[in-house]
Amino acid sequence: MSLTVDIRRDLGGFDLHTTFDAPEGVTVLFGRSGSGKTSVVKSIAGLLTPQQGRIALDGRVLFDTAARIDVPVHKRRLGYVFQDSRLFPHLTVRDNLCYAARVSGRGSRDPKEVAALLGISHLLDRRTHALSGGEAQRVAIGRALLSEPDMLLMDEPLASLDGPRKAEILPYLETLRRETGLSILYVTHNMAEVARLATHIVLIDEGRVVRSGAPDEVLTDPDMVRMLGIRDAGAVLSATVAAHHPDGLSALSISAGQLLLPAVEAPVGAKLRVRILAQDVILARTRPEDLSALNILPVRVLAVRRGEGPGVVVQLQAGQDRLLARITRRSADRLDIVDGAECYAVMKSVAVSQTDIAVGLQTGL
Amino acid sequence: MSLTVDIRRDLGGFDLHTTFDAPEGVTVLFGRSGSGKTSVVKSIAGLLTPQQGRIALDGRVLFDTAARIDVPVHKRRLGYVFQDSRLFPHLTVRDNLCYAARVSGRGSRDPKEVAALLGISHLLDRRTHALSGGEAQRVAIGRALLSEPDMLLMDEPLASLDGPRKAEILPYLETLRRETGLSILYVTHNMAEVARLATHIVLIDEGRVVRSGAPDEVLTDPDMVRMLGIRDAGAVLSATVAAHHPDGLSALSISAGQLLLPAVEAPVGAKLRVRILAQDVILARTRPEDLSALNILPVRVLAVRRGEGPGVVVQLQAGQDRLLARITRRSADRLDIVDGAECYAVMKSVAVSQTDIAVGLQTGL
Amino acid sequence: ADLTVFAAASLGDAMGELATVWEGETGQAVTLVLAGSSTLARQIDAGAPADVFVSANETWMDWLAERDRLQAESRVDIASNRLVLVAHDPGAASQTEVTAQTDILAALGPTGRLAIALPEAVPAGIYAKAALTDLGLWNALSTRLAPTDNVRAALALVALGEAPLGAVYATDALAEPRVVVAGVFSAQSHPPIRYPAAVVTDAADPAAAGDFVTWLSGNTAQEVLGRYGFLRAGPAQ
Amino acid sequence: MTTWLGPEEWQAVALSLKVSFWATLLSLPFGLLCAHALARWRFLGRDVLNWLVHLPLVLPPVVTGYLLLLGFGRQGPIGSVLDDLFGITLAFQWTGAALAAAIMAFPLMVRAIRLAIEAVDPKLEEAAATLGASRIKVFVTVTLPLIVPGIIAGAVLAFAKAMGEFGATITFVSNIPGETRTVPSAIYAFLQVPGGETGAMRLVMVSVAIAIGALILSEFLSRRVAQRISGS
Amino acid sequence: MTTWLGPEEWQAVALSLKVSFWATLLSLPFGLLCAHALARWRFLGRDVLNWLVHLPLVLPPVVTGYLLLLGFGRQGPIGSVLDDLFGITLAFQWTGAALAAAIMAFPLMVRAIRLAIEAVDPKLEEAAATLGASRIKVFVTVTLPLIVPGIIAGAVLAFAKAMGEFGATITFVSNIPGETRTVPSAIYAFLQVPGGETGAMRLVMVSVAIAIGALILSEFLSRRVAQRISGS
Ligand SMILES: Nc1ncnc2c1ncn2[C@@H]1O[C@H](COP(=O)(O)OP(=O)(O)OP(=O)(O)O)[C@@H](O)[C@H]1O
Ligand SMILES: Nc1ncnc2c1ncn2[C@@H]1O[C@H](COP(=O)(O)OP(=O)(O)OP(=O)(O)O)[C@@H](O)[C@H]1O
Ligand code: MOO
Ligand SMILES: [Mg+2]
Ligand SMILES: [Mg+2]
Repeated sequence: MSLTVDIRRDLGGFDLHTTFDAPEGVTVLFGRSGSGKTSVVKSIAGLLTPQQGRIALDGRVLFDTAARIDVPVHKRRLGYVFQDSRLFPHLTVRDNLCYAARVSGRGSRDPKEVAALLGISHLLDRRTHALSGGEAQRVAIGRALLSEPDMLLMDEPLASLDGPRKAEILPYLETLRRETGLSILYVTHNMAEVARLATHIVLIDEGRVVRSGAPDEVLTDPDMVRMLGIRDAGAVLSATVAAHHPDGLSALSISAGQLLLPAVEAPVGAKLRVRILAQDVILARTRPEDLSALNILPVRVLAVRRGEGPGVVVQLQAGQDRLLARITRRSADRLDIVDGAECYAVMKSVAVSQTDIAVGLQTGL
Repeated sequence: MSLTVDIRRDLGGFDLHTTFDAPEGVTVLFGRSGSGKTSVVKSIAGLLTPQQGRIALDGRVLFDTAARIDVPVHKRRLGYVFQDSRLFPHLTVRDNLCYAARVSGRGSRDPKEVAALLGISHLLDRRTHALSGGEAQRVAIGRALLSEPDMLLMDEPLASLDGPRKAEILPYLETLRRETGLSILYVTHNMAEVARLATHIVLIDEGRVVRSGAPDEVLTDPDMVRMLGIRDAGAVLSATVAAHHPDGLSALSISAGQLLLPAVEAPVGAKLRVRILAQDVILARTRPEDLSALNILPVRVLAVRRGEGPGVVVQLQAGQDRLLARITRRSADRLDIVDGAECYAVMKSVAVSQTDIAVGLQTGL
Repeated sequence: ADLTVFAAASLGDAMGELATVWEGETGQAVTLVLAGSSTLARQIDAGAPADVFVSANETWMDWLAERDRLQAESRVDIASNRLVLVAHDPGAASQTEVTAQTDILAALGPTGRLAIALPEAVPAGIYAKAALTDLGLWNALSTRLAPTDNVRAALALVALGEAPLGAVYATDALAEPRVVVAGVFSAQSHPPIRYPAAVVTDAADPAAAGDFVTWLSGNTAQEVLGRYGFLRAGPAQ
Repeated sequence: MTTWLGPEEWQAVALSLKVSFWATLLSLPFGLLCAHALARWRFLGRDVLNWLVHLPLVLPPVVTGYLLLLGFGRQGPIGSVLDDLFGITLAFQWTGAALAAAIMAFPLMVRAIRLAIEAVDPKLEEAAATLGASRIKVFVTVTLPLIVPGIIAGAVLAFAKAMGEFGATITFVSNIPGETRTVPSAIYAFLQVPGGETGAMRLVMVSVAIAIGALILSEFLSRRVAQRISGS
Repeated sequence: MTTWLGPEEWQAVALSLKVSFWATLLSLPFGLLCAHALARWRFLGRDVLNWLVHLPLVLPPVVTGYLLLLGFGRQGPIGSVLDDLFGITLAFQWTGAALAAAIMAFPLMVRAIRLAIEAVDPKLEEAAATLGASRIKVFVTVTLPLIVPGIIAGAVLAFAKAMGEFGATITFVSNIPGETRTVPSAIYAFLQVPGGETGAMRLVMVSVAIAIGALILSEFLSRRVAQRISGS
């Protein structure tokens, strides 16, 4: 499912004017607090009516001011996970999960299985008022999943979840997407959280799209570093599982060589995507020896962006792929990192943690 | 203000039995979703009545089943930032901020200044229903701050805020604490978010405290790595600002030598705390040259914890301080990292970003 | 066939006993429907299933007659009543006639009111107004009245001592132990107080209904009515 | 008890219960519909509907009864049509008493339900719609369960009002024993005859007892529902 | 207009307005208190209070009027105390009519406000308490503003009911022109005489017009408040 959005709406002073495509896969809508993310998602779901514009899901037009089409909310078949969980207080957790099946007959997926995955099996008979913040949000995610939507709209769904729980749910979303072709529009201000899932990224600011494209373009664009925040800038590489070693490491081949990662749950030959944050990359002019870091790739400097601060962002060519590194200006000077310089990128294997691996699709890679 | 908590309450199947002290400073209450964090905070605020126990703030007893004391909520003088923002829908943002001053006369702080800091000055005349999730939470924080509490209870207050905004608010909380001596009990499942603020850490699991202590103890305890999640494990070092260099770097002396960081906003001589995540530390047997990483410290291996996975956690002695490093078992074997081994810890200066620096207090250091 | 009798509520007790006696004599059950005369008249006009109507005043009987809702020839006055002045204070007991000299104002005291049914609407009030006007007392008293929606409410005000005096039917005064008769209005001071009965046009069994109405003016019925304080009806108008 | 209250009075009590019960039950769907329309729909004539619903409250009951008599009496435009087409007669029947009670109680019922509907968070209804529930299903599966306390409140108010209704009932359907003589009409009959106060007070006590019973039941029910919804 | 409605009728209209206005206004604080107590407090006698409040709904109005007469009449235990100590007389005064109207309207007012209070999210009240607001201040600064729509609904119901109240009023304070002859009493008087219907209908129209005015005003006010709270 691919989504086309082109909407305009004046929200008392705040002017929402957003145009983007969300191709099949996981589109991450990223922007600061108050940039208009929720307003966009509400418009797509039909909960906010744009003054003008068009929204279509593949061929299916959901909204079109020109054609006077405005499909009612319940016929849009979009699963919405709200920023606040909005569970039904009069129903048990189980009945919340089964709600969509009850009202629409949709939903062949097994609620128990989804509950198990989300770690809420023991809560099924509980009322919602006694749930903790994270528990409530997990139920809300389950409820939306079980409505078997054509597309899932998730508005900061994991903000109230702890790290291990996030790490469990994200790959499930990925599996879901892979197996059912479920496309996801994922709103977040925490790029690290989902960058590895993203097949497409839309950056929004003050109601307008400032950049949109494939993650490896957007995330490795040194100009986007300020927008994303330095901690979130980084590259996404295509990789193929080459081997699984007995000491718990997996070897992945990338265009520039090989990466060693903690065991990847994918068969040899599988295609993966690996995210490497700019700040996790160290540069060396000579190949370092005797380091605990296992991954050292020969790279060539493509561009060096100097900003206001003491750091510089270095764009690197690694085989067919691009990497970003953030180092201090002092180091750049000392090591003579200039355009065209050949050097080595050092990455700790563990910096690419289990959760940063997404089993990849052709799309967006 | 230091807080003593010793409470017991049966929540229909969930047994809360929590005992801890929160000394002056910032105490971080950390635990997974559903571990009982919110229930503890509600008990302290008086919104949940323990079946048994005692809660005292310095000498002031707030609750004591033995002495039959139960100070009413509004007399506890605790500022509570809720997991859901709970703004008053009938008031403007300004009136929400001034609420405490209106009902209790407390609050000599200037609402405008707090609003400016939280980036909500332009929202002052707005009703709360039109705020975005992050905007609402900022107003809630401001409202609690302006009630001039003896202690601030914050329940995952920043989960819905974007990185840059978090990075602005956290140091403000720190300044507040330093200047007014305001103690904070901070609930989170995201240790990275506040570890640099913490002067004390309490880990809670299934309603019980499993570990509590100073951050440099708790965070560098290899046994706690599983509990914290590998991404959050790391060390907190005491440092003194040694010099500010013209290229935007500051030199900090630590007991093991010197660290170079992006410019720190503190005068030369100021004492700071610096957090170094285990996964950001690379080990080398020989001092590496020609690396973009500026910070290389000689260290001695104190302990090596091998877990199930391919990684090991290495506890290191660096001068008077302790560091944690997470490396692969393969590297540990190859480099012969065993107890007592002398080696070098390599840290990228940028791995210790601006937001990971907290201007330190004597307490907890 | 059984009979449905619409009767003014103020006749309730007496009509109840009359119904029982009639049932004993004829085996015909009587269903008594009690409400204000105006209400009953309107309902009969709207087609209520009444066989016999017994009104507490002639106005509403006339109104129905005009609309051909009654069998005119069946109409007969079955009883009459007297208007009396009642008082809460037992010391005021007197059977003397109320005259132009009777100082009702003084008896009311500085703030007391004379309880009375609505003088422009409810029969008992209309009679009382006529009597007081005839005696020349109306103008002085018109601002000192406590008009009620029915004569029983006026009686209750006196019974409770809320109003020191009231103008009510003699039958009411007789039955209420907490009031005493303080004077009797002369029959000449107001139009005659008559209780007419008639067969309703749409009566299911006009013959039986006619018999009942006739029986009401007979000796047995009159004896019962007399026990409740009603007087024999004068000559039918 | 049978000596304390005569068979006629027991008949009135039974009739009042029947009338009030049916008046409440049958007006509930209309009350729900009206309340929902007034609370959530935007349509032409909304204000007129609102006035109509409130009318019986403003008018003296006798007037309402009189208007009912004019409209629903055998000769009345609606009454005659009902009679001719459906064979339904309301005038001077207990069904008419139920109609009068229902109409008098209607504004109370509608207000209570309407307030409850207005208090339901529209965000929950939005969430239900995104899960595929049509407007009607949203109402049945989300709004309705959440307003149960309001419905109970509305029903018990209506029932209590119906138990106490007098003016419109006696004017519309008269005071026919066994058919339309409800407790208030019986009380009225008592009060119209000398010395009837004690009989009247006995009936008052019975209807108070019934009303208290209904109240206790409703409080119990709505407390249970509230607990289910918002926790003990 | 003065030819259409006589001066006596205009007097009745003015009086009804006065009586209803004061009945509503003065019962509001008590209604609020009762509603809050019933919605949020736990105390002994809560159920009894609930019954008492609902009583006027269940009883035929005449009975309520009679009981008022017994209690608040000059000779009544409360009435005589009020008279002796404060010089307040209710019997046969418009103030008594206001009392009767207030008591008859009280259950409607309390229910409406109570439903509104029960719909306020206790979490907001908790938040207010943590900010230093005592119970009373929580009520005044949070609960009260949030229940304004419910208060308006309660007030308009009470006002409408007061405008239409007849049985209890005429029984308690009789029907004294200029003092206690409200519109319903005047209508009743009209209906007692043949041909009085047209006069009655004129008065009915006036009171309907007034009630509609009150209703429009209340809808307008509560819509404005609701908008302020939950957005346009
Ligand atoms: N009905 C409205 N009236 C006025 N302003 C509004 C309205 N709805 C939203 N806004 C404003 O529009 C902007 C965008 O809001 P939105 O909720 O879409 O932001 P967001 O990107 O989801 O932020 P967050 O990450 O904090 O949830 C905000 O500044 C908000 O205050
Ligand atoms: N009233 C209650 N009845 C039953 N269980 C309850 C009640 N209140 C809380 N619980 C349960 O107690 C546990 C702790 O809840 P709490 O809200 O304190 O968790 P938390 O640590 O704040 O979680 P989160 O990070 O998800 O907000 C949860 O499993 C919750 O479901
Ligand atoms: O029964 Mo009447 O209509 O009070 O005279
Ligand atoms: Mg948002
Ligand atoms: Mg919580």
